[in-house]
Amino acid sequence: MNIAGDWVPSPSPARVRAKGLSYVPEERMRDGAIGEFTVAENMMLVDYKTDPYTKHGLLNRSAIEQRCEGLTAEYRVKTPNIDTPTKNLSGGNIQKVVIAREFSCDADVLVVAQPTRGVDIGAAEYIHERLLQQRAGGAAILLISEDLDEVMELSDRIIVLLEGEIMGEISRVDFNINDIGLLMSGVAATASTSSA
Amino acid sequence: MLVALSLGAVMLLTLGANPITGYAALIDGAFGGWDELADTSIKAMPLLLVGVGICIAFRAGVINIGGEGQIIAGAIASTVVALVLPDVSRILLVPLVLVGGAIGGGLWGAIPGVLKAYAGVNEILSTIMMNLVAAQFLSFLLQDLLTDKASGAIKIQQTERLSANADLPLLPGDTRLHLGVMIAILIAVLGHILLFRSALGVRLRAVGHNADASRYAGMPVKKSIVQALAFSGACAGVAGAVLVFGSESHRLIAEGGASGFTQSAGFNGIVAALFGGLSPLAVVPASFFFGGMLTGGISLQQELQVPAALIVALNGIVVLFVVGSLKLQTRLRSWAQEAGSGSLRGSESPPSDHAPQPADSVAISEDSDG
Amino acid sequence: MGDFFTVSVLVATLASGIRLATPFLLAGLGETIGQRSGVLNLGVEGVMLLGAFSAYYITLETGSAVYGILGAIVVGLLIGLAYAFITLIMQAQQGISGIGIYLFGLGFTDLLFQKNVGTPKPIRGLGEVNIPLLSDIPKVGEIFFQHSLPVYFAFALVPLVWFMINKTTFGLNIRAVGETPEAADTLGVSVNRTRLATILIGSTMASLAGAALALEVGIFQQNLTSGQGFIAIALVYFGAWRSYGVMLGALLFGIVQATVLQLKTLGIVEGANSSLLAMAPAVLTIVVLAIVSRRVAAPGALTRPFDRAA
Amino acid sequence: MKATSTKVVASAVTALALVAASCGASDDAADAPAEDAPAEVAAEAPADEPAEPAEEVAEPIKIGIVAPSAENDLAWTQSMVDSVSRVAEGRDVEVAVSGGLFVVQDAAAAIRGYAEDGFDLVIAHGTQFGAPLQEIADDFPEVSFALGTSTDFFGKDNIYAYSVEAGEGGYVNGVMAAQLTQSNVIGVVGPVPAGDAKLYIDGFVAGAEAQNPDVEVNVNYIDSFGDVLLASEAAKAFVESGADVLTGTAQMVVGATGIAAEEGVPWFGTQSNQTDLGTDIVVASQVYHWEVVLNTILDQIAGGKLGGERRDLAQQRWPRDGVQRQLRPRRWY
Repeated sequence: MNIAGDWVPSPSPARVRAKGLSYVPEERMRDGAIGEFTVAENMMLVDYKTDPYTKHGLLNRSAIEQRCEGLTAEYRVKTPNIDTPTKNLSGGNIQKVVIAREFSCDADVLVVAQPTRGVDIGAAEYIHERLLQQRAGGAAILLISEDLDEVMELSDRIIVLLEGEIMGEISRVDFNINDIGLLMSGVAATASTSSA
Repeated sequence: MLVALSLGAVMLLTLGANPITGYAALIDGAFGGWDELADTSIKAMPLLLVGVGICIAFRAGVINIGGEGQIIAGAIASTVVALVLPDVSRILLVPLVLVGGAIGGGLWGAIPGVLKAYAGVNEILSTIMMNLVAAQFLSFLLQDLLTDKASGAIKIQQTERLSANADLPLLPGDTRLHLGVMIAILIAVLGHILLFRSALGVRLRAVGHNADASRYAGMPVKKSIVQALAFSGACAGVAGAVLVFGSESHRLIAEGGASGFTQSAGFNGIVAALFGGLSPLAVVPASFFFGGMLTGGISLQQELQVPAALIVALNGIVVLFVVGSLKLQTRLRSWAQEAGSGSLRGSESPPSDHAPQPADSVAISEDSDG
Repeated sequence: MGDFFTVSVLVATLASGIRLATPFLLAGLGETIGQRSGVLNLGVEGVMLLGAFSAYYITLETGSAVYGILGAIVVGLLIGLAYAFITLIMQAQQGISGIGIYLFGLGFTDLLFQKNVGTPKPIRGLGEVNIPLLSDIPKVGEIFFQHSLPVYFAFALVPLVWFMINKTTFGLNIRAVGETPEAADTLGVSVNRTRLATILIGSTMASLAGAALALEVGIFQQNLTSGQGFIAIALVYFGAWRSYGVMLGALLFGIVQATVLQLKTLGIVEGANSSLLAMAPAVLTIVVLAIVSRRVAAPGALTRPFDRAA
Repeated sequence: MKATSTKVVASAVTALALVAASCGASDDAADAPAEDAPAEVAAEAPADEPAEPAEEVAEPIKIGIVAPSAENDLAWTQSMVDSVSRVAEGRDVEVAVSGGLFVVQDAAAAIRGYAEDGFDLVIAHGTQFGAPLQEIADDFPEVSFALGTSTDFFGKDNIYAYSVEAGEGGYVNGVMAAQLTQSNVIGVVGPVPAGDAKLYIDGFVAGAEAQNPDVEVNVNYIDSFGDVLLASEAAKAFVESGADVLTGTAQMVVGATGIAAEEGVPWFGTQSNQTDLGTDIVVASQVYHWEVVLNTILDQIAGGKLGGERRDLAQQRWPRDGVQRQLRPRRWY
């Protein structure tokens, strides 16, 4: 696997993350967050052992609290406090916790799967906003979504996958819902496609 | 709990003993004076140590039924340390034997950990088997290699009196209470720090709750499993060392089988850990309670001729009632919460709804961390 | 001193191995059924003790081992009901409630024995039943067809359990409930009723395993089973939740135990070394599992309580 | 083969007890050995309850017994409990028993408990209790302790070591067993090769071989004092390998006697009277009559001597290698 120009042999989540990749998984409750953990703990799930949050192997509560309070406010996570078990939050807010965590690690590459599925409109718009901010910050973002509006609104390039095969790639200037639809149905589009 | 105790009262009645005097004898025998309190603490020690280890393992999603074997491994390792270095000064040898016990138990625990992480062997199975192996190994060692040469023709299954420099010093006050109690409590505190105040603890607990999410977050799941079982075993191993060097005989004795040596602390420690809600600090009072039951049971037997086996049965009933009512408690609590009260604090929250189901052992898929 | 590799010694060893395997097998098969439906019962040891004591005590009092066995069945069902109540209705953690059952069985049988029997009083067991014709086959007959009833019963159950799990609707329900209870539930299979049935079967079989043990030995004592129930649980994993696998494991443990005994009886292995030999089945189990574990998967919903509301 | 041996037994004996007499074996004990222990048949063994505290008489001697197995195990522990209750018939004593303390540390706590409660004599009835006793005894210089079986009182003034020449009765049993066997194969089930078990079994083997050099005595130490299942399987293995007489020692032999009863194989018991384990198979039991030793110890305690010597229970003295002197078993029927 090649991440931002670095070759990662036999990639594992740990190795890939070490190379500066962040990942918002599709199944947030199963793969993204730990229901029994508090909001704060989930926000720290990736960075928990880096300075200043851990010093000499021990957690630095004040630094963690400071960061998580900040993230909670910044990402408008609706939670009584940062020590609330995450599973008590609504789906949209859990997603915000995951996104707050992943977006705050200054990753070079972001893989974001179905970020707004099952999330209310307000939260979805907010998440889109943050995604664009990340792009502005210089991160390469791979957005995986079935929501065509979302994809077309946010992306620079769209690659259509069907049953594991790349059907085609379209650049923003050529975005056209019909072409995408055709690609999705397995018909190679005529307009400006090129296989990557 | 109350139901369990009243069941115990019924059992006392059917045995022809007055339940009130029975419980009075029990409580008096367990907590009735300094000597009794000391005995209770001594009984509670191995439970506490094993229990702290169980907290670590269960929180990491690993079911450690291998406490018995890990106690034995720790006892053997610490005994070997004392046999090899009998002349080291006391101030060094006591820590050395304890560390020896921790290493012995830790390695014994790490084996099922490695087997689970890298070969997918279910840890319930491997820890049970490791118990058998340890018990037989102890029996092997005490039949010849480590037996007391002084006992001559009557070969007793025990080592020689181990170096007096390794005796756990008695605490001030005129009781049998020795340093082991302080060590056990210290380890409970360390266990608490490990689980709730350290980066490693975050990882272990994360893996215990949700191995998939932890892996996606970049955590090494396999390593965590091995570490959890190693730490768990190390705690039990210290219990083994304390049982040898804190005992009145100051030797490793296997007369009457391995369970005679471990006093079944490997199993009872699980019970204590659950009572403490898998929270090391709460295991301190829990193990003290069970230690009291055990010492009180002996005085019950002496004074009322009620077999101490009653206490074991009673412990079983208490466990059943407590685990049986956990769900009920959680529901009641969540109703109470919905009724308006605030939310729970994080890691210190009552563990019944926060602790991982110990039986939800971590499943490892092929493509986990490397 | 004698030679181990004589026909008669080998025959005796195998026969004894089969006998020793019986309690493992009975309890292990019961646990297999339970685990296939997603229920782990770590209390097998306790149930075995309760079964052993009830069989022993009733036989002692009535003079009939048949009543003893019936008593053990009733006790097994009762404990099963209690366990089902705790784990299915109260949704207690299975691993731990099993430990509770174990401690209860350990203490309670000891208590009852001390109070009601006290001194060791032997009972007459079931005696051997020679299968006509087959038992007359030289060697083979002696190994396989001169045992007490529980032995035949246990081994006959192996194909029956296999058939039940794999070829009957009930077995299908068990597997469905054990893999994905939610899906089974939506298909109209009552998860808890299925699990109740498997718990009752498993508990009764564990109780029978204890009864077989007590009747074989003809005596009861504190902790008669000395860890056999835990080994039986381990054998379920060893056998990869298949009845034939469990039988293989039970035979492994039984025959190794019998071999160690024979070697000591004949004075071939003495003292300390026999302890090393006695480790063999445990070590072997671990090694075998380390090699094959990757290829078998546990029932998906093992130890997961089912709560439709959740 | 089985059938014939059953008949032999039935006609031979049902129960009889080998009675041990005492012999002061300590170097300084000059007292005459109480040689004439009564050859009583220890059939009546009213040991179900420890002796009632004696009626209010001046200062009964308080005896506490700490033992590894149940008080009525028909073996090791019962031998002491029975003996003490026989002592209680002739003396003013108050007895308390803590049985089932196979965990050495619990036993240590019980020993200490009795000492603290003002008992005059605490009997630690188990070799393995020696280790903690050595250290406890120093804390209670005014209490007398007895430890058995042990040949060592650790140089302490307040520990009596008592042991039993179990080999002597074993020898007699062995001689009888060798006369009974027709297959010339005898099986012995032992716990661990230590203590009185080893003495008994060594004596048994010596006796059997002295009686009939062709007899093959196979011994299986099953490594456990408690595992009746192993004991039972060991007995079965013996029967299957041709043994037609069995013996064994320690509390787990009840597993073996069950097999003996089932197969109709004669059994030789030791420690306590084991007739109850099978009236039609138990040929003879060597019974430890500890009261002989106990009475001496109690006399000495009354005289102010709290310990510091070794007392052995023996049948008769004969050279310790045991083989020289033939016993005629007929005397014991």
